[in-house]
Amino acid sequence: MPKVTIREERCKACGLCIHYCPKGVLGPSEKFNAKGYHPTEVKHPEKCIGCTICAQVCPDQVFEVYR
Amino acid sequence: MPKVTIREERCKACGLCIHYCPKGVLGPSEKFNAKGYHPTEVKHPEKCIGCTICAQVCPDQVFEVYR
Amino acid sequence: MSTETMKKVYSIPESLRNRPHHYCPGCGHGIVLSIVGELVDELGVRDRAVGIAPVGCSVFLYEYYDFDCVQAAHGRAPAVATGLKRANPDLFVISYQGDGDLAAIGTAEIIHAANRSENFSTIFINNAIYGMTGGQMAPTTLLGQKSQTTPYGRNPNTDGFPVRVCELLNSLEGPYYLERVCVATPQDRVKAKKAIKKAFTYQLEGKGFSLVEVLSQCPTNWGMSVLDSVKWVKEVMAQTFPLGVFRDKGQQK
Amino acid sequence: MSTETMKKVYSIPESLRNRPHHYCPGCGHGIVLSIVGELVDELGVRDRAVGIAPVGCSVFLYEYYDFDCVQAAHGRAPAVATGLKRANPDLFVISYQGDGDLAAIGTAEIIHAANRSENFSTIFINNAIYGMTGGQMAPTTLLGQKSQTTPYGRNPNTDGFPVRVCELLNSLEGPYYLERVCVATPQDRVKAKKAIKKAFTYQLEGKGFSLVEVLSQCPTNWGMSVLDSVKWVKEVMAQTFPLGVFRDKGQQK
Amino acid sequence: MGKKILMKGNEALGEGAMRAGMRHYFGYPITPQSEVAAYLSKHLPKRGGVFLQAESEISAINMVYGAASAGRRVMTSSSSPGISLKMEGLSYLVGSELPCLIGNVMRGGPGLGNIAPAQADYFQAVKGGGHGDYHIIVLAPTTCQEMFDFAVMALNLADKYRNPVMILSDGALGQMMEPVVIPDEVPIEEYDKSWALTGAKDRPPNVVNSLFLDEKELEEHNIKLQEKFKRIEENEILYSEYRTEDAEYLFVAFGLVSRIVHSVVDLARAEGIKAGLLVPKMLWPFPKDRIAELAEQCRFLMSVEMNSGQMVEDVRLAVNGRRPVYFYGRMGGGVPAQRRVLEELKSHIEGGTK
Amino acid sequence: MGKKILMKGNEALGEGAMRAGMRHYFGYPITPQSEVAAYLSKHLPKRGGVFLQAESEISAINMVYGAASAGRRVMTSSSSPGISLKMEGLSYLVGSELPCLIGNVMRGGPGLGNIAPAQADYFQAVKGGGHGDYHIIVLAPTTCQEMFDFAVMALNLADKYRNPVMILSDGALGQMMEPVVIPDEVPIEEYDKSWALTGAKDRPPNVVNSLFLDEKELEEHNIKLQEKFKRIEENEILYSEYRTEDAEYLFVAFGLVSRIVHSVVDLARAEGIKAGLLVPKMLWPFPKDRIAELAEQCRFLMSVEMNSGQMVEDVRLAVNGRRPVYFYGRMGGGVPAQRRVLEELKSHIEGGTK
Amino acid sequence: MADKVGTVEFIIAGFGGQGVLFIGRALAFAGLARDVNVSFIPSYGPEMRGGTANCKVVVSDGEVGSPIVEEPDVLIAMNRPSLERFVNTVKPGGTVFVNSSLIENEVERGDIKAYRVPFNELAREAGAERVANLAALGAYVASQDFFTLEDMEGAVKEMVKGKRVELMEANLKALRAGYDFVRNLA
Amino acid sequence: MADKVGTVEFIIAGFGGQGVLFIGRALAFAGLARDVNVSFIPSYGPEMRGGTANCKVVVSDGEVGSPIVEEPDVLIAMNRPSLERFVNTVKPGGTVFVNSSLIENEVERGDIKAYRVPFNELAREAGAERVANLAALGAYVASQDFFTLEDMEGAVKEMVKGKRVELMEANLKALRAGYDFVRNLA
Ligand SMILES: Cc1ncc(C[n+]2csc(CCOP(=O)(O)OP(=O)(O)O)c2C)c(N)n1
Ligand SMILES: Cc1ncc(C[n+]2csc(CCOP(=O)(O)OP(=O)(O)O)c2C)c(N)n1
Ligand code: SF4
Ligand code: SF4
Ligand code: SF4
Ligand code: SF4
Ligand code: SF4
Ligand code: SF4
Ligand SMILES: [Mg+2]
Ligand SMILES: [Mg+2]
Repeated sequence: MPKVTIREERCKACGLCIHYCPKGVLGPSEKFNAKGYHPTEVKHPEKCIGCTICAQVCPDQVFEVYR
Repeated sequence: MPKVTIREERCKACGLCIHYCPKGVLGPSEKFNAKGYHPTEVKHPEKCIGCTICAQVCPDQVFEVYR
Repeated sequence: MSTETMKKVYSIPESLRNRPHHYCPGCGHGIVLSIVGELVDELGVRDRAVGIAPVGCSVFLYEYYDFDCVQAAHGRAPAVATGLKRANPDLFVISYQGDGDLAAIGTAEIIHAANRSENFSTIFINNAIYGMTGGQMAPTTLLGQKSQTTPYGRNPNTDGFPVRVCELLNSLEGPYYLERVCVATPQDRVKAKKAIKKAFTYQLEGKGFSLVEVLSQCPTNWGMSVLDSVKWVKEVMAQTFPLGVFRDKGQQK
Repeated sequence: MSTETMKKVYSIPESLRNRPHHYCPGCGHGIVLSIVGELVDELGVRDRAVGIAPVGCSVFLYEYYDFDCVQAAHGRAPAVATGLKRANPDLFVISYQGDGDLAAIGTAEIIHAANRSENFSTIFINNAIYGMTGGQMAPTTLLGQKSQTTPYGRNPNTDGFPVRVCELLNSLEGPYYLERVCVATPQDRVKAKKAIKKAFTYQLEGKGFSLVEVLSQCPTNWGMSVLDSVKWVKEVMAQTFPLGVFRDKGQQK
Repeated sequence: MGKKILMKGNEALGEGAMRAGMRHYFGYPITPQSEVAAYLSKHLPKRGGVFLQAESEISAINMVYGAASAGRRVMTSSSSPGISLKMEGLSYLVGSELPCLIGNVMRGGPGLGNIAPAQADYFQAVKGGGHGDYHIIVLAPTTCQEMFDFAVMALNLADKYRNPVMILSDGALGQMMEPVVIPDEVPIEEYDKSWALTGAKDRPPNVVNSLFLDEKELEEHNIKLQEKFKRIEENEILYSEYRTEDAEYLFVAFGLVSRIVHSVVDLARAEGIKAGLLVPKMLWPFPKDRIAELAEQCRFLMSVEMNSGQMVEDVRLAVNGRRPVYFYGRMGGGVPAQRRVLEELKSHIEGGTK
Repeated sequence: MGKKILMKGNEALGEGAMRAGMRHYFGYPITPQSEVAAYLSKHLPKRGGVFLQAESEISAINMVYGAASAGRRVMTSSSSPGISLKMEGLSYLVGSELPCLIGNVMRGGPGLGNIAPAQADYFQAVKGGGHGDYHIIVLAPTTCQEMFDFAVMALNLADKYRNPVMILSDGALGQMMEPVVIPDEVPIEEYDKSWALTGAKDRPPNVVNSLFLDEKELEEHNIKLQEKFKRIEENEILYSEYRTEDAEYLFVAFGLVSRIVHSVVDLARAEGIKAGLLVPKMLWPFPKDRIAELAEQCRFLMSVEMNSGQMVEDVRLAVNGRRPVYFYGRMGGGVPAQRRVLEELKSHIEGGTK
Repeated sequence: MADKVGTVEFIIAGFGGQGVLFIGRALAFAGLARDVNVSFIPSYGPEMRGGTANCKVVVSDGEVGSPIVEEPDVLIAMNRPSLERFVNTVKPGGTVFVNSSLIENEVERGDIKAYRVPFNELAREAGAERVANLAALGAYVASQDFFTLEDMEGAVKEMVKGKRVELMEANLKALRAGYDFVRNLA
Repeated sequence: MADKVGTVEFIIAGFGGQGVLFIGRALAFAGLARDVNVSFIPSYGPEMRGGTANCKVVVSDGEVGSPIVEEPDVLIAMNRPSLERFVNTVKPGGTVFVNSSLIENEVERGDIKAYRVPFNELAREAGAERVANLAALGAYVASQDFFTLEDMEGAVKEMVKGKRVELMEANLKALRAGYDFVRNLA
């Protein structure tokens, strides 16, 4: 099953990945990261198709994608 | 009768006036001017038609043309 | 299934250092950074690459690229690139400039490097603003756009017109390849990467000067949300700066 | 018939001082000097004219014009003109630049003044060489042309291509009027004067930026006789720099 | 009377210049002086003036050259690297005797450095960073109020002497906010501007120029300039003193640092050390006579600067060997800490006045 | 042995640099240094080098920055106004510790000035015309032979210290012809260049940079630079002396002027006046210790320069009040005449050493 | 309410977006209104963008000497790095305000007074997390007797005039919430 | 032919096109060939173009001190302004060569030796008016006994090598014509 991992300390909560993920896999977390942002988290891992779109639009190199 | 006068001390003997005068009025003088050039002189005053071409092509504002 | 047995299909490029950068949330610079890293990996040129960091929001590029780098004075990246490449033609030189850097203070340098068709690649980030200094008018600021130094909106009568860099350079004989792209959507990002790859490849083939202009969102200084900013790139900015290939000598043949 | 009773149909313009200048024999600068003087007379603007002398063979313009003048740093005439005109829009500002001045060191200044459509007139003397400094390559030097710094002829691979200024500026929105002329023959001289008159008139009408490029012989540094040099302008130079109107917003309407 | 408002130093600089009749600003963005431009882009148009963001610092200084030629009160501002780019233009301005105001809000160097406050452009400002023999008047404010007041003074002095005047401040002074009293009336001095380019109507043409190809002419021109510089040196000295009457140890410090040293003097006095402070508020001309005078009464002098030791050379030249002159400085944006300066003072007292 | 040929100073500069391994020249035309470029445009391509006429002085110095980053021996040259335009770039070069050679063939200033020889860019070269705390090594040749020799030395020193080196000459030295001995072998010193940008193959990436946003880092960087400058000051002093053994009056002069004063010393000695001459051949670091030493034996010192009095400040700082230090100078391209200098000397002797 | 303020030196520090400069400017404005001398100096960075920010404020009856505060009387630390960086510079006898919403650490010095206040929570309750800075300002006001709550309300009103008036209410609410929180500690 | 030259200082001056720098360089080349010390310094101007030009040459057995000749031993004046400008700087006992083709004035100083030679006419006879400078050089050579005519011919051949060889013959003819003219005066 395709899968993404998130290096949450790099995330700046810009929302681009959430917006462009074709499957609605991602969403903002409640907690703060060390930079003071609410980082993206994987809300629906089962939906991920490993398309790498999140990784591509992420300006902060947060994602690793596995297929 | 049309006529040109030459301020010979300004002339640098470039030859443009002589070349472009449609009537062959002008030619180089034998003598030196203060700058060390052989200035243009009026060789055939009778041929001048006062067209001002000499004055226009002269880079050194040497001519006055009368008609 | 554990990640070990899976194929990693995306991770941070090896040509980038694994450390966070200082770009604002959603900034286009960050996306282009990934693209450059991916391509240096793909083309296998990391060990002869030299990155040029300009003065602007991308001033710290040398901390993000994991290859040799030089920091250039404001606007002078094309001159520094020229010096590097002339000194050692084996180097793979990636020049990177913002719109204030390239189209204002560095106008002469980019025009003459392009005119000499110096054999390096320029990535030109057009975000219609001076990002790093806090949002002053750039040569590329749109008409009517407010900025710190056009508080009443850019007025062509006093502030001039947005400078279209691809069009300007296209009037010269020197450039080999000129294209304008953006990174507003995943599709745009694919095109942008293709364009930059072409520029890099031409350099490796010794073809001469290439420039890829990237319309790039600056949510911070545009005073917009990130999502509004990418929309604005596509819907507003691209009106003034049409996307497309302006010159590709490689295709003419 | 004595000259007293005759009509003087040509004499040195009143807007020029009656003193010899230092241009070389046959130099195009001298012819353009007459044209400017004649036009300032004809348009009656001597008492609000400000001439800008650039660095180059025309550096002493302030000694030839009989009106207010300022000497500008190399390449910066457009900036000085901008300052003058913004400070006092009633002034009639004649900027004058050589090709090294305008198209090399002053590239950024002319492009941005044109892009802001600053309301002054630029006369641009293209003689394909650095005249004053003794004949180095100019941005406009032709391919293959020898100069002090291209002893083996200008080579596009190392020295770039001749920069076509009218074409370059024509890629901007700002300029109101751009034309290229020459002063090689009496007929060309008539056209050149007409073009410069148009530029001046547009300034008086507040239309914005105009530039007239004059292909101008430099017999000294071309190492030619004066007559060969005017022939070369027409037969060789005009191949690379075609004469004509590139932009005339006044005619578009 | 006027009103008292809270302003950034950079804003006070812009406001002061406008109050003194400056209506033409040409500049290029750079931190930490951006607020000058931001402020003026907002306010100049309202007062019928021109704000123009130039394509570069070089272009800006040459626009200043043009507007000054036209006889207008004009200014530009920048910070260290941007000021370096203006060196050719500055030399031209002096050579052509054009008045104008240049603000340098100094930052850390060399090169790109950083944007922290620094004083490392002292030599550039005072000894002449451009080519040729020249001087500009250099004012060194210490408060936001002085940013305002000195802008007014600068424009007056510039016109008086037909010479550029620089306000040499730093990132901290530019960025900090303090109350500034804006007087209802600002003393604008009027000087002859018949040399300006206004069109040769009913007068012979005017020429603004720094080219004198003939060596004799250029030498005469230089002699004329040097005479002017001498006149300025005679007329225009500006400094303040603090607890110097009986000072045995004299600090010399300018700009922001002078405020730190001011506090150090109090700390020292509290410990019974008779310290005093001279603050040059004009760096060129330099208050050398007064420093020489005070040197007589002191055991030693100490220059405190945010650089590697620049003004200290002028202090040494003034003291001319009469007394030891020590130096303490921080570089790269570091600000001298009060306790550290005090220690430094004490170490020299203990070390004896070698 | 080498061969002896008649060369212009400017050509000797170019030839010397080529012999020392300089293969990359970037410059922009300006009188009176044009022959450097003319010469190199002809000869560099023959030796496999790159001659590039840049679009401006600014571009040229930044091309130098690029080529120096790549680890090459590289140079640029210009004259006064053109050098002013390089001030930002120069500060960057020092900040990034890049070696290179910069030739300034000085002309009359300020502004456009003229093209006659002058020495009015001394302060700019020696005190730092650019922003920030920095120094460059400044060599001052006096003959065409030294134009050649110092070019070699400059490129060696630049690599040794990773610092720009300037050859400060003037229009007369650049334009004059003298026999120059070109040795068959030129002493090229090799220094570590592992810092250069050659591609990060089998090593961690190299970075050439002058940005240190953090104040502490920039201060550390500056301290490192200052330590280097100190090392240079300790190791690299260069001067010559003429009839100083028993001199009661010490002239100090550099460059072309030193040759005039050399003749003055003979004139003075012929009249029984014990004059001597010290010629700094390196202006930074300055031979201050030797001058201080000689000051002890002299009644006074006199600096002769083609400017309004610049090096004299360094002489005064060296002498530190021990003896009077007088100045005689010409400006704007005027060259001091021997008789005039002698008169000046005598006037001070007669006036007493006030 | 006291008539004299003496000399009080502040350092206010936090993340880039936490509005620490606003706190500093508000103090300066309030001081100006009360006719004492003030200075405000931001640590300015190219980082418009996250990162950290701080500012230094001096309020004094006399002339302000150095505006560069080395040893503050009052530290307001909006996040953990700020607390760690500055806590040891506080003058003995000084005061620290710690944003307990984001900072778990305790203040270990015994010679200064520490207030732990959950600024983010207070702000959220007041209507918007981003006005946590106002809660901090309110907390400070409650701890001394020169500036009154009205002084600060006046300064805040002056400063947000025109722009972002929509936030005004949340601002004032948070200010008061911070004030009340500290008053209730006493 | 003498072995030693002592120290001889020259000023050579004329119009821009008269080739005065050529004379100076020829002297320097000849000096180098004879293994004495030389310096040559042109007055360089932006005027490639008419105007006046001059150069200064020092030839010496010893080191050349100042290359800037203030008081020449020898003045070669190719036109009138040059004579007027420099004649009074010539050292007592010095020599002046006056181009009598273009200069009507007499040299009024009694303490220097003056040769009036029609350089332009001599050159015209030699084949080209523009080689008048060579006639002047020849005239100088005839007036002293260090440099020989062969020295100068060697220098001239060296200098015009390659370019303008077509002028070589006229050059050498004019050199000899100037030389003969002065020798015949004696
Ligand atoms: C000579 C000089 N002038 C000005 C600056 C200040 N400065 C730093 S970045 C910048 C502009 C950046 O804008 P841009 O090039 O558009 O890049 P962005 O930050 O938008 O990516 C300026 C003007 C400088 N560092 N040096
Ligand atoms: C900053 C600076 N750089 C270089 C020069 C030297 N310089 C004087 S004129 C000139 C070029 C002139 O060429 P161009 O502009 O083509 O004018 P032309 O003489 O051909 O009419 C140069 C490079 C200078 N004076 N200032
Ligand atoms: S890989 Fe594709 S589907 Fe999976 S999270 Fe990323 S964008 Fe969504
Ligand atoms: S795109 Fe990257 S930085 Fe932006 S929210 Fe997603 S993970 Fe975070
Ligand atoms: S006016 Fe015409 S005809 Fe007469 S001389 Fe001039 S060109 Fe010839
Ligand atoms: S055109 Fe003028 S300068 Fe040329 S030869 Fe004729 S008169 Fe003389
Ligand atoms: S200011 Fe703009 S361009 Fe700069 S990092 Fe932030 S979003 Fe990007
Ligand atoms: S050098 Fe050329 S451009 Fe200059 S005056 Fe002579 S002919 Fe004219
Ligand atoms: Mg930008
Ligand atoms: Mg030209």
